[in-house]
Amino acid sequence: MNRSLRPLAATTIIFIIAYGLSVAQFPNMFSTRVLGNFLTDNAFLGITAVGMTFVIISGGIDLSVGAVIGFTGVLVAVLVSWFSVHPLIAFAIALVVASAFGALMGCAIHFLQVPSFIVTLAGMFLARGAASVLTQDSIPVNHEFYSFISTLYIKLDGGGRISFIGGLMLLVFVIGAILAHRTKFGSYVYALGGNATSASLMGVPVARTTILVYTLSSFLAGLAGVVFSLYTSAGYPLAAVGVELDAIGAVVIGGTLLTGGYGFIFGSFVGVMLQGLVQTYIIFDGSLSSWWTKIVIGMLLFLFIVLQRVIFSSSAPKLKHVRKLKHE
Amino acid sequence: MADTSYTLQARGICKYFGEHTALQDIDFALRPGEVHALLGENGAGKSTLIKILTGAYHPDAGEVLLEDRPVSFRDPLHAQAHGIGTVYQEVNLLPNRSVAENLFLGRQPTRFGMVDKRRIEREATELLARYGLDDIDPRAELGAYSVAVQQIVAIARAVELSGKVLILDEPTASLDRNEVEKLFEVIADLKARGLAIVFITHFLDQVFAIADRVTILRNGRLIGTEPLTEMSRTDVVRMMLGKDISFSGGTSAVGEREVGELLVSFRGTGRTGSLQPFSLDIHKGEVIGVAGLLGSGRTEMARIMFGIDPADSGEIRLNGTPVSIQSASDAIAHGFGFCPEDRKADGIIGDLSVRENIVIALQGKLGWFRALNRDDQLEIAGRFAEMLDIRAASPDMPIKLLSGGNQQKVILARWLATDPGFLILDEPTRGIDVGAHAEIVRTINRLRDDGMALVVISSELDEVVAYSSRIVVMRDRELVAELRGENINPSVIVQAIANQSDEAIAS
Amino acid sequence: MRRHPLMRILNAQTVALAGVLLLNWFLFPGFFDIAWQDGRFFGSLIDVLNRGAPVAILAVGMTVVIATKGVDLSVGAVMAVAGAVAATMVVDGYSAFTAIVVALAVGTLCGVWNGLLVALLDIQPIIATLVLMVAGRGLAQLITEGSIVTFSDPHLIFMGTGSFLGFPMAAVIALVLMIAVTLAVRRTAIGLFIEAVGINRSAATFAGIRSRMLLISVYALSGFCAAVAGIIVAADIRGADANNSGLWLELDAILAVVIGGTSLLGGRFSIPMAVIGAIIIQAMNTGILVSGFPPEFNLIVKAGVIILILVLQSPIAQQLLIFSRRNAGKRSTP
Amino acid sequence: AEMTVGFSQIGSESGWRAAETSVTKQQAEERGIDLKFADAQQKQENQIKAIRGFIAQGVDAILVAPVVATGWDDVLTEAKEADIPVVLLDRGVDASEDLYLASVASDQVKEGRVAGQWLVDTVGDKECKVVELQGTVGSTPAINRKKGFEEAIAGHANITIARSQTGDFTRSKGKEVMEGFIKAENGGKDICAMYAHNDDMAVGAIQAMKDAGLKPGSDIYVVSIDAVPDIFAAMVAGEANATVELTPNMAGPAFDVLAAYLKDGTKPEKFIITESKLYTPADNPQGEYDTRKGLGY
Ligand SMILES: Nc1ncnc2c1ncn2[C@@H]1O[C@H](COP(=O)(O)OP(=O)(O)OP(=O)(O)O)[C@@H](O)[C@H]1O
Ligand SMILES: Nc1ncnc2c1ncn2[C@@H]1O[C@H](COP(=O)(O)OP(=O)(O)OP(=O)(O)O)[C@@H](O)[C@H]1O
Ligand SMILES: [Mg+2]
Ligand SMILES: [Mg+2]
Repeated sequence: MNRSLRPLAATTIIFIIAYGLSVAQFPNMFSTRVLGNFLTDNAFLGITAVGMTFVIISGGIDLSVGAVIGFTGVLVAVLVSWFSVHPLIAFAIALVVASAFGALMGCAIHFLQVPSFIVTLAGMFLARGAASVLTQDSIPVNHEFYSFISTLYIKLDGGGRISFIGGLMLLVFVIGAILAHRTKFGSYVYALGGNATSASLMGVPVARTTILVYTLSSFLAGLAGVVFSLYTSAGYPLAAVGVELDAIGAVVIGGTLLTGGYGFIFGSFVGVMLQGLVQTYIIFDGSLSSWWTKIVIGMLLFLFIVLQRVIFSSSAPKLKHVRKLKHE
Repeated sequence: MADTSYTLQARGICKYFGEHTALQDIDFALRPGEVHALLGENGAGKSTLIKILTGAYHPDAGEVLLEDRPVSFRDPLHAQAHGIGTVYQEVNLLPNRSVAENLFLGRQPTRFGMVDKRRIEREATELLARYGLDDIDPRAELGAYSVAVQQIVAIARAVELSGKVLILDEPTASLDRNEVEKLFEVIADLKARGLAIVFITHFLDQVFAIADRVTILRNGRLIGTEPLTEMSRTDVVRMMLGKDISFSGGTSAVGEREVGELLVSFRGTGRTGSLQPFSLDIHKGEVIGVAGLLGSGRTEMARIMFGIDPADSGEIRLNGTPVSIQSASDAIAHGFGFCPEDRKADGIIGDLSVRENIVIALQGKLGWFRALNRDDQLEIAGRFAEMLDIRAASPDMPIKLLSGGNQQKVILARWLATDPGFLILDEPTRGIDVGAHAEIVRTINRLRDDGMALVVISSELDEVVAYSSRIVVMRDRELVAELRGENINPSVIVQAIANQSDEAIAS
Repeated sequence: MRRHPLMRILNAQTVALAGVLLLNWFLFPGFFDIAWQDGRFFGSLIDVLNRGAPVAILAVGMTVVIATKGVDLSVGAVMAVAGAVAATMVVDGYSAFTAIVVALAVGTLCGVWNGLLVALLDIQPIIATLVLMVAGRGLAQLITEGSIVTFSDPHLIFMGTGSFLGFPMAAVIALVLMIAVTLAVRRTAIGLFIEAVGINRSAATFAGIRSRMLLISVYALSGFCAAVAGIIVAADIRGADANNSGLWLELDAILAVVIGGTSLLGGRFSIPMAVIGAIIIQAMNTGILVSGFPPEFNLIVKAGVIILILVLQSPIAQQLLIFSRRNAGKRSTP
Repeated sequence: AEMTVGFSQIGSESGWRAAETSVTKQQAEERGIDLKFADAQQKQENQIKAIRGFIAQGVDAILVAPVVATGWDDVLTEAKEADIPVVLLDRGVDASEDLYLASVASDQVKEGRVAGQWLVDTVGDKECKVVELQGTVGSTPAINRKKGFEEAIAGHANITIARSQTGDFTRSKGKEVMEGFIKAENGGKDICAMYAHNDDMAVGAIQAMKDAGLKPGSDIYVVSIDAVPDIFAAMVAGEANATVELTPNMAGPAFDVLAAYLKDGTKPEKFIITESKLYTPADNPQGEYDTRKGLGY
């Protein structure tokens, strides 16, 4: 098996085992309802994680995604509720604004040579600030289009459903995977994360790729904002605080290296699902106090990373020695 | 007309790095269908000139002409688009991607907008076969292969990209003879197709084997461009150094001389999965040469000796008492030193100054609290810079800005500063100019005469023969033979490496 | 290259600090007023020092961590833990001294834990410290059971609100810590080793530096600094607020380090500059407070100032600066 | 039969919140209810997940303390479809009323109004410059408590809000912001009253006043909301003037409603508004302090 597939396999196995153990304890967790909820409830996180995966593979990080989700949600709500713009047009506007914002951050990262951590931190402040300047209150969106979207779902046996936004997330993962693993852009992103100097000497358009990566991440964060707005039928400036850390966690649990250059889009999907599983488990358990919830989440995070580490290091790069010289 | 028309030409190029003049008024011209050797000492400015020709740097003065038209390349990509393929001195590939992708990145064939992976892999296999790399899996990560393989991949990539010009900056530094021969076949083929080829190396034999003309730089200035037919080796060296050096210096085999008392002995030392247990005694005043093919496990043996990968079997005795070497710092505490082979990854600490790079191992030995002050550091750095003729504009300059050869000398200086009893050198002369090469060989001899025990790994057999008191041969991660006396000569070593009946040699 | 001492002081950080202070003065004319009252100095400038102290203290530890190419996201949570430990102990009747020592030890231990994950298990620092960032706050709440543990021990309170020679204790502690750590790393070889490990850990290990030990120590220092900051913050409000103490301060601390010119990619570092970075951030916060901006603009103002400083520090701006200096030099030498 | 109730709490961001959690657990225990507790760490998405989880688990009823008013329609509809009654705690939601059984909440605007009214009554016709410590920017209580207070002082031109900044509902930010206000308002001499959106900020601000050599409670009036123990301690010391109670016992009435409904389908009153009682030093602050101390604040 390809070495870089190992962490992905590891994560998947961990997920299956963890799910199995949870079901053993709470049989109710094995239902289409819970599985459907995994998709719907984590849709915005999953979509964000796809963008984050690209950023991290390229060797960067994007701390602004949570704030961008909040901002787009508010923007959409303001446009729809205050200016009676049709939601679809509002979505388009929001996505364009979010993408432009990402492009701007990408430019700053590339041209000013400031680390992405700091640029996107400033971006986070800016987006969150802009959202609270637009409105401090939560704005409800009452539009028949929203109600229409919430009727779009596939019913599963056992009361579960695959909602529109859950399906959208799956679609984004598929497109993301194709983009990352099958296109030139994808290979440029990996190249950038491997070694930016080499990449530029090898003819990778570094500026364009960097800018596109952050544009993509912000676009997807914007899309996640739209999804969040569909999910809650509202726009709230404080929505999705800290989602950046959840997304980074999911991406890393999914086997993508924070140092860049290695990773799989599908891994992030498993990472998101694992986080959803942990939360659902805690909810089903229902006996943890606020603080124990945090401690348990921290411990599980630790456990996953260490498990992955163990599996990953047992498959550490073995140098292949090629001996071409056959002196008879 | 054909005589005056140049494929690529540089006129009056100047390049300054701050106060330092890297290139001053350089003219350089390439004819189609020629192999043009670019020679000079370490730090003469060869790599800098290449970077200017290919758009990686921009000249402070002068112009570049491609087929008699002035061009100004924005970046290497732009140069590539004009048919100039380059292999820069440090292998610049992506170890995290597959071999195939490294070969095709930036110009992958697509189908319906998707990269056509199958086709890339197929073409990569064909391409690699031409360089004798049939058993390489194009889907495997490049980083999984040795430096030599990576170097060949880099060359193959550049060759594919070069429609008009191919530039190779020290491509042969980490290749062995057969690979060099393969490379020369490819170059001859390209030359016949009318490409202009720039070839930088410190191996004069290779220059005479393949080049048509030679341009020589010294201290950033142009010394001259001459057809090679009219030059002898001595002429070339004189132009490079501005003085004569003798080649015979110390080449008479060292042979069986009086060695000092036993210093270190390895008894059944090995590491599972990495190296078969080996036994070796090293005396004071003795140089053990280590020969073997690429990947035969020489570097691994050195790493085990130095505690980077601690041994998991056997024992190590120092002056007769068993010692435990679990880490590099243990080894250093026992007076060991180790110049690693991969200078960029394991040697230099790029952003630190030359001074700090020299004193760091000594400081590591002294520990956290016995800090050398700046004056001590400058004194030590100055002493070794002079001793090894390290050319740096200032001891406070970051080492990453030094030329490759000078970086190598700094690493050597680092270890000499710790005053080691036992020094391991892994490919110490790789990428070193003739002058410095002789200097390093002399230094090895001197250290041995001063009573130091050395283990020197080198792929250059002539060199190994020149300073070794004994030679051990590695094959398949196992120490297979030990050569002494008259067996220390290149042909016997080659036989031993090539798996002739071991007994015959070992006798 | 030797530069005029005046030029050396004139770097992006000091220019930015002066700029922010002047802007504050412009928005609030009384900004530079300092009065002597109740045996201590009193004024906005003093507030900046006092309020900036926790982040400055965090930045001291964060700088060395970042210099090793790491990052410590857990400092905010460790602050909460240390504050909770100190507060519950004095409430349980232990002396302030014991409480402080135990809290510092617990903080250092948290740092050691991070260091072990990074150095021994080779987990990437962001993730390794994310574990404690999440779980640490939970631990702190476990200790306080979610409530604010209020105390009235005068010695412990003195750590946060006392004054020394008229200056706020917190600022004095920050200053002492900054000087002590700077001397400790610069007068020994530790600073050199930290930089070496940050730039090229493999080469540093080959050169005989015990990089694992060093990494663990560095994270331990960061944990210790976080504990100091946590005690100060708790002492300041006479209570351990496990829920909010140090919340998001890790970002401010990282920001301070970066504003101070230390690269997130490791290597060369400067602790005093990071402390100046912390003061810049606080000057900005205090400026927003006294200027009377509506609070919803806080984040935007903050982002604006960060962007400004980053642009000032960026290689492009530096080149322009060098260029203009060189031109000025040319003119002066005919 | 034992009843299982799922409780989706916002988090544990303040002492009041911790008290609400512990009072809820205590109330459940008294009634023999099996309480499934889920902490959402201030995130609405986590609350929605929790409610969905409770539904999947098949609990008998659900309590939610919603982090924000909007965005509950879908998940409440799901609960309704699953025949699980939902009671809202602590604040209302912007959803159709038939989606939940009842709401037990305080009137946050009224809380602000009560605080404002106290100030109006206290200062009379004197000129009074007020500084306001807001809660977290954008949070519902911050918005409502500001609104209520402004309503109460509207029409009293002598009372003006001179400065208003966010103290994030925390003690240390409250202190820091107050320090800034004091500097900006002539060493605090121009400030007549301080209104804080919660007691924690007020406690911090009191310390800032004392550090600046001012006497909180007399130089500057201190009025705030929540009625946590520490503000009564301050009242005992004469450093705080008024607080408006927000009871942590929202679960008690909610359980009563649920029990009645599950027994025989009794439709309860939709909106149960808890009392917003004003406490001043005249209301035996020491006694209040003692009774509240054990509630987990
Ligand atoms: N970016 C830079 N900044 C400052 N000085 C530099 C820089 N790059 C190269 N130099 C200096 O310019 C000189 C020429 O270096 P260059 O790498 O071209 O030498 P070279 O001839 O290729 O040597 P070698 O054979 O060792 O590779 C050296 O003295 C080097 O220190
Ligand atoms: N444990 C290791 N980790 C990383 N790289 C290694 C390790 N061991 C060996 N290498 C690298 O693998 C390559 C082959 O090493 P090995 O010791 O097997 O061969 P060698 O005989 O020294 O050949 P070479 O001439 O390539 O150095 C070298 O480039 C070496 O640096
Ligand atoms: Mg060179
Ligand atoms: Mg080797």
